[in-house]
Amino acid sequence: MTGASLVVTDLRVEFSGFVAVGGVSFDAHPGEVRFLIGPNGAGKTTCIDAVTGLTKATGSARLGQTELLGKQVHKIVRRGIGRTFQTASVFDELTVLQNLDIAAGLHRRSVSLLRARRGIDPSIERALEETGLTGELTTPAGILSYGQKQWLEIAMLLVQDAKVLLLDEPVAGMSQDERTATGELLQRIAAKRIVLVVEHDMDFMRRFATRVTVLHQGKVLSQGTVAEVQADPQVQEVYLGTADAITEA
Amino acid sequence: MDALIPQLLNGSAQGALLLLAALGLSLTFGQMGVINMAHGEFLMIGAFSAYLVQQVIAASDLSIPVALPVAFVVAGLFGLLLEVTIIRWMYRRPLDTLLVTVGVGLILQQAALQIFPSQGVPVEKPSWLDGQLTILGYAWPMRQLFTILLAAVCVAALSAWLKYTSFGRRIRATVHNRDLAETTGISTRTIDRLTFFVGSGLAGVAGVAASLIGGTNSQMGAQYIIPAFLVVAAGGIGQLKGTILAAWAVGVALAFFAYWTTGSLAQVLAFILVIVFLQLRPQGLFTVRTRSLA
Amino acid sequence: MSSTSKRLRKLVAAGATVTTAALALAGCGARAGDDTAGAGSSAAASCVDTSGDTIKLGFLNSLTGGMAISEKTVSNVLHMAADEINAGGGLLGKKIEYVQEDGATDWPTFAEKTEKLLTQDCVAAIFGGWTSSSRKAVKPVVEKLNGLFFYPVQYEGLESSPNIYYTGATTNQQIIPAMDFLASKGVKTLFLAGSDYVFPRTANAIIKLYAAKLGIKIVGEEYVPLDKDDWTSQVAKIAAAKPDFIFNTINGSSNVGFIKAYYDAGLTPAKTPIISVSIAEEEAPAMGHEVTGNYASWNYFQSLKTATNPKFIQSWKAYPKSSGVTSDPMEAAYISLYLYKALVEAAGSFDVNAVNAAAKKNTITFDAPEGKVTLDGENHHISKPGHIGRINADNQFDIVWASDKFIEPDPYLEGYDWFPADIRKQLTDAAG
Amino acid sequence: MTKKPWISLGGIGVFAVLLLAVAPLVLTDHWLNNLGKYCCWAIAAVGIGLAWGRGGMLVMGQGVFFALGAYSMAMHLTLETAGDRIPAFMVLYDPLAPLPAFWEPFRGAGFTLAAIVLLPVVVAGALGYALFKRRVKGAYFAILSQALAVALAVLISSTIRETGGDTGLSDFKYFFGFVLNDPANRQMVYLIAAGLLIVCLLAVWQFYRSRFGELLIATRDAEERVRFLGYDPANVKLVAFVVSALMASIGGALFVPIVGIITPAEIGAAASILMIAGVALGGRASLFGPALGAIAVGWGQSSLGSTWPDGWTYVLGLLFIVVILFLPNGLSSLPARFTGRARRTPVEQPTPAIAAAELEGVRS
Repeated sequence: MTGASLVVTDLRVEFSGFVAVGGVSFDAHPGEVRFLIGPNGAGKTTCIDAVTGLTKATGSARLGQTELLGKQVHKIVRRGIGRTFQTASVFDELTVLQNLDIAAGLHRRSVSLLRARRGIDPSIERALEETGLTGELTTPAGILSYGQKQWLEIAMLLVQDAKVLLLDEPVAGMSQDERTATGELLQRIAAKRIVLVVEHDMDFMRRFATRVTVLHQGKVLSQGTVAEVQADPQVQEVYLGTADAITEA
Repeated sequence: MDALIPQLLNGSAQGALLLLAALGLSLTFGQMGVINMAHGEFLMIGAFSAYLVQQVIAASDLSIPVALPVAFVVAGLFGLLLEVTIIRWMYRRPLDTLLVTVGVGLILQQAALQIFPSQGVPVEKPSWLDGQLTILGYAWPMRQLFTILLAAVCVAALSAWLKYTSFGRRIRATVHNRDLAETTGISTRTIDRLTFFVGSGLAGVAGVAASLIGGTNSQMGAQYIIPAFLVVAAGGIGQLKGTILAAWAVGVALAFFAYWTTGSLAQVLAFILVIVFLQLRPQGLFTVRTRSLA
Repeated sequence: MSSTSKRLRKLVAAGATVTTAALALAGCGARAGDDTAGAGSSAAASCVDTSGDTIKLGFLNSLTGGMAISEKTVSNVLHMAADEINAGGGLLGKKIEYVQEDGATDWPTFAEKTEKLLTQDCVAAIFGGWTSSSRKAVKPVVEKLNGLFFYPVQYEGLESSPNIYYTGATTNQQIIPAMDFLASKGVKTLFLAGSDYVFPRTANAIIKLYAAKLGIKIVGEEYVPLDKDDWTSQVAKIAAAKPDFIFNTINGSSNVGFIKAYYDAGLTPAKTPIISVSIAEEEAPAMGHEVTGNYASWNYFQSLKTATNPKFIQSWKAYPKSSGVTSDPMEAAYISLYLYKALVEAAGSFDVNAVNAAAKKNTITFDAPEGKVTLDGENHHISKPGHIGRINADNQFDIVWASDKFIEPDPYLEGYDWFPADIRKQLTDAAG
Repeated sequence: MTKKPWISLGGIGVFAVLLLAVAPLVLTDHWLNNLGKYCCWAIAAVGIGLAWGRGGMLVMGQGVFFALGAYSMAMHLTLETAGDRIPAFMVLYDPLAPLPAFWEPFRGAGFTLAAIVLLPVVVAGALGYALFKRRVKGAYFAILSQALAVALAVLISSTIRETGGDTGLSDFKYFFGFVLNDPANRQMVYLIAAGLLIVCLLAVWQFYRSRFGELLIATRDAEERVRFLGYDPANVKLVAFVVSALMASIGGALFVPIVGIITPAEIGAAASILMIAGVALGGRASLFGPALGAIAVGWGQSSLGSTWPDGWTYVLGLLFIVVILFLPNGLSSLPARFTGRARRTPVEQPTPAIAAAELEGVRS
């Protein structure tokens, strides 16, 4: 059941004549932590936006046999594609439990929404343990640390049992320890799922990536393992000029 | 269809007045995201300014040209005051701004009722606006022509100001990316204040035009705010050409509906038309598709 | 589990008790057909306090909202009249103590405040209202509580109530004289322009009936909402119809827009004059010179030469809250308080039934600024002279026509054969 | 807010006792009737609290739904009063024309009651579906809803023979067979209004503690995030909007027998905004805030509006400014502020990423 792969073919996105993504192809399989990197404006986030239905695009993005492009956002999610955002976006006024419960509600019948919650879903407990948030069950999400918010977002996707996790700069603003914890978390959950990470942080990428796709000005510059990509002279050329920007983030 | 030309011309003039009322709203809402429900009362302030100018300069031939800049400045100053005291605290809460300005509007209305004669005051039309211009057999009132001309001048001045002056460029930069604008040394506070001053000032100018068409009293502003906002929404946020086209379309629609049905039904139909249009095109007539539009 | 569900059970029990109580109370109430619905029986006994040396009266005018532009002046003139009466010894020796209420241009508020004045403040009578809608909101309340309401504005007629006195004109004292005036000028075609509410609609329905009788052709009829000023579209239709005269039943600030559009369209009093039933000395100044030369039909004008008018004008001009000019609705409001004075003096009591009984004698008169008016004890309206004035450059009216005698009030137009009897019957039936 | 739901329930109980048992004993008929009127506004306000406070939809045109209930009821009562005759106000404009066709079914009590419930559901359902699916929100939604209220008020004003026009419908003698003049019956109508207010509070209490309530807050604060969790926010908002419309309609329906008159002014722009004033004052997102705020504003209008009419307008204006500027969560947030327990609750601060995403959503 974990067999389906995410295959993106010739993805194109235009904004009023400006080509943000110009024919990008890549794929991601269960079991790997897949990275999408590139300098600012390379079109990384736009790729995710397109796959999740936020931005209109042409080309193809398939999960197994299912074409995703052209579907409504919430219907794509219901196919098992979940994402996080550059700036952690959780429901600040609600507690961690409430946040996760909403995520878990995806597959509940709508009538059950009218009842109050009783007890905690087993899937929520598992996700809490996985992300180390068990102690924060009743904390309002708004007062979580930045790293915790990112983990909460990931936990929400786990609760939903998403087949594909598209993570947009999950370690931005995190401490070194938090980065390591996040990386390990990603490796754990990637065992059964597709994990695609958009990142600026080259160090993080080097430590945890299984395979990498480098984007530059809306096109694929290079693709392969970390070592292969680092060895690519084109990548070196692009990144030398913007080395500061890469590690800063 | 002998009604075609008269209603088209008459509708254009109604549209021009709507445009004048909507222009400032388009600036403050479109550029700053602030919905100022007291905009109609700023229009009223402009009309009362015209009256006060006429108390000083009795000759109406001269007083109206003088009243236009005076109304602009007076209404603009009221707008500035509103921005400095209230709006500035609320840029992150657009819906709340809407309600706060409802309160401001209530207060201004009641103040006007108590300050000025309750029946309203006369604003005399200059004699050079007497008479009609006969176009294709329709005697077109000069005053309508004046409204259109005034609207055209305001649009031209506003777009030139936005396009060619450094202030205008800074406004556009702020609209585009507030944070970036700040880092490049633009004082967004100054820009906000100035935008609000100009937007409210334009309401004042619209008030002078309105004072030549209807009564000048405490209630006059209320009839303009909703149509003006609908015009801005239908035109597309921050889209000057959209606002112009929408105002004209609503004006002409009002004129034709009024001709075919009644004055009351015309209003209902025009509203419904805009609401249905916005349902079909929520982004308005014109829209810029970029990722970073604020 | 137990503590919460116990609490819940308690609540359910409490709820059930309350519901039962409500139903029990309801059981006492009268049902349709119980015959307790008749007036008087359900009205609470009057709580008016006549023991002291003051008597409470209620003034109910819109001091806020759209109609404040007209009603504030009426309120002020009522205050002046009360001061005058107090200076002259009061009502039956008691000083008037008035309670001013704000109708807020909101008809349900008029109803609420009427009830408040009668049951909380215990006033002996209420004076005020302007729009027909406000009067129609007050009417059921004063009838239910058997109070008194004095209404000072010309209106569309077809109404009478034992609890309302009408000191403004009914149709046969304003609209019919205006039509007679038009007929005397040889008018053949007429255009009707009005605000979209009950008075213009009803007035125009009557005008159309009478016009048919007079042989005047109605060439058009236009209505614009009360709160809308722009009349350009409609005036274009008037200009195209080229009527001999325009009958104007527009009210409020919308009238200013109408006059401006009229002037701008090149229509002139010389070729297409207007006769209005709502432009008076108060309203004309806001319209500037553009209204000059047009006509209005009223019972009272500031320019009337009667014995009592100069004193009225003088008192008003000297009054602190004065607007400077006098007008028909103001004068009618002034009459209303003096009429009440005459009524209680004739009755020797503030009791509503005694006052109504005194009125029935048809001997109540008042030397009003418009002349000596007489109260009709049956329909509670007063006799009035009909006048047509023409607006001059000072926004005063030159009187160009006057009825040969005071016109007796005839709200249901019973003396006019052109008014269909079946409509009259339906209306009187409906009014109960 | 969901931790101690039973305390809230107890609060509703206390409120119920005050309204249903204490008020009829201590208030005069006049003030009891006024309280009944405030209860009608409070019922509408409870719905506004749900839609605006919890759902983030600034419903500035609740007058539309208030009107649906009010005019349904008023037509029924008018026909009940007129009996076999055509209602008096219709006679003059066209004495020969029959009763307008859309009046006819309102003779039936059952149809009237069904209309009061179903009309707002259908209208709000269709309107909300159209608007929310097209992602019309924020200020657009607010102004469009207000424009609808204005349009409906003008339409009613201009159809004088069909609806009574600006004068409205009034002078009702009977209420489903009960004589309205009878004080006992008036008390019954009051109790019905107060009872329904309690019912609406209970309904909203259940909404707030349910999963739907949490989802609604989530949708308010980050609509796009909810979408990315696989929900269609349009459906979530639609439910809240329809419920709030239903409550406005019920409030309107009871307003008619209590106040004895309904006019377009009660449903237009000013009236719709006044309904919001109470909600803002009391606390838009709290359980009791909207109802108590609406009652307070109603009472202010009756009492302060009497003693100091000019001042009341200023007070109302200042209320909007001061409360929304300094107390966006209304008076009900005051205790929390004083006890220092106040969680920083941003009323309307979408995180930048989501804000951009939402704009993108509108634009694409």
